[in-house]
Amino acid sequence: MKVVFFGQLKEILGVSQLENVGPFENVALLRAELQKTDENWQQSLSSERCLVAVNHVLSDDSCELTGDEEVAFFPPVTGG
Amino acid sequence: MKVVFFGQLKEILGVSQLENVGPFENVALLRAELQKTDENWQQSLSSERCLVAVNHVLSDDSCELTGDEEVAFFPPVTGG
Amino acid sequence: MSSASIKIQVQTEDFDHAIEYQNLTENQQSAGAVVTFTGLVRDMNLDNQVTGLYLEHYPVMTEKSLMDIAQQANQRWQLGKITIIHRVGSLALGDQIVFVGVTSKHRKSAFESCEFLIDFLKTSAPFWKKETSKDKDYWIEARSEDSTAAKKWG
Amino acid sequence: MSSASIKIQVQTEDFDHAIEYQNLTENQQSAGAVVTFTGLVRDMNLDNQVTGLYLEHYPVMTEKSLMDIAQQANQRWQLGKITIIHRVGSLALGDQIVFVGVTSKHRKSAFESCEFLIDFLKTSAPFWKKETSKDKDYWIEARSEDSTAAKKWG
Repeated sequence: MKVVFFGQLKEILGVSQLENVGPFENVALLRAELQKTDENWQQSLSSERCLVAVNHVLSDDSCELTGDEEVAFFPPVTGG
Repeated sequence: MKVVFFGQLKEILGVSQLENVGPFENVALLRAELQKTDENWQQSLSSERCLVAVNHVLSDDSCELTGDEEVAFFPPVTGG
Repeated sequence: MSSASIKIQVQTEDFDHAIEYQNLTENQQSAGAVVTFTGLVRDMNLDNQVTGLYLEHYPVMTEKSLMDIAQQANQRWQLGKITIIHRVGSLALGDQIVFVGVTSKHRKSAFESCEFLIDFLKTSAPFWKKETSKDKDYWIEARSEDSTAAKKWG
Repeated sequence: MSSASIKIQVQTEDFDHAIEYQNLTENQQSAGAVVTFTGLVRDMNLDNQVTGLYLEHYPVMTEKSLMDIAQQANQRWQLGKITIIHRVGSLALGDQIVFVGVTSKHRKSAFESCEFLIDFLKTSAPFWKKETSKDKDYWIEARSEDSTAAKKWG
């Protein structure tokens, strides 16, 4: 699966997307794996700090994944 | 004082304004006098049926008059 | 404290929505939000097929009451500009009747004040509508929803 | 049952408020009310003297979420037309950021649906603002007022 980052999170992590990640059974497992990268990723990817979208729809940790998804992590939105 | 009528009330009474009316001490006395005209005026000028403005400001029966005022009676407004 | 720039117009001619929007946003660098309301003559009212409208008003009181409503909004909210335009006379189907536009720093006050202005206009500004349908002309009755709407502002 | 005509656009170019208003009112003989909201880049935010704005977004999801918000409004209210336009990229002071316009038979549903649309856009559409002030660039933090505003719609 593909993982993408936006906004300040993208700048903090220093990366905008990761290809061929996983597979993982759900968002929680994917998130936990990404958080293992280092202290920065651990903090920045916490579910209190960022939202997640699966295939362009807002989602959460319980969302199941098959491996073909595009999963996005980003800060609370500030448009409008 | 001058008395003016608007909207449907003007059509029902068949008159748009009366000059040199009164003087009356307050709106209630003016209204009562006008209502004496006939059954039609009696009904149409009742305080439940029409609003009153004194010198272009929404007012009510208790408003005191000196004799120089322009008093308007009209149906509830329907602009906008 | 309250220093919005207020524009009030009562006129028989149509107004240009684009120009009014432009006037509202001009020199308004602190304004983050613009809300406009426009009322149009619509084809159906109650069960009647409307063909047109005649708007009577009480000159002098009309301007005075619109200015009063604008100043009330000006005291309740921090606004940049307030524009109220109301047409009178004969209007056709689809014609613009009324324009209310406000600018404010934040959208909440822009929405609230714009709705407040039209709610109060509808219950306290001396305009009366006579509708024309295929068979007859008739004066519109005041709607109880309108006084309910005005009362919610306390 | 729900049959509003919906227009969604995400673009770098500016939009013309006048054309959007015209499109909204065209062929809308049953519409008695038009409400528009426009968001502008304003000069002050918190304590910062803003000089400009950069808007990032998540392509595909942006359009999808705006369409979803519009369809929610379409189911809650009887609307004629819904237009949402949101700009992305670099914007200057005073620039138009976002346009939300609706037409409806009655003003209450027009006001409510327009505010609903922008309240939900602000909490669920994937846009992120980076403000430029004299000394620095910084990402805007989400405001708790915005999630409160969205929650009031239940």
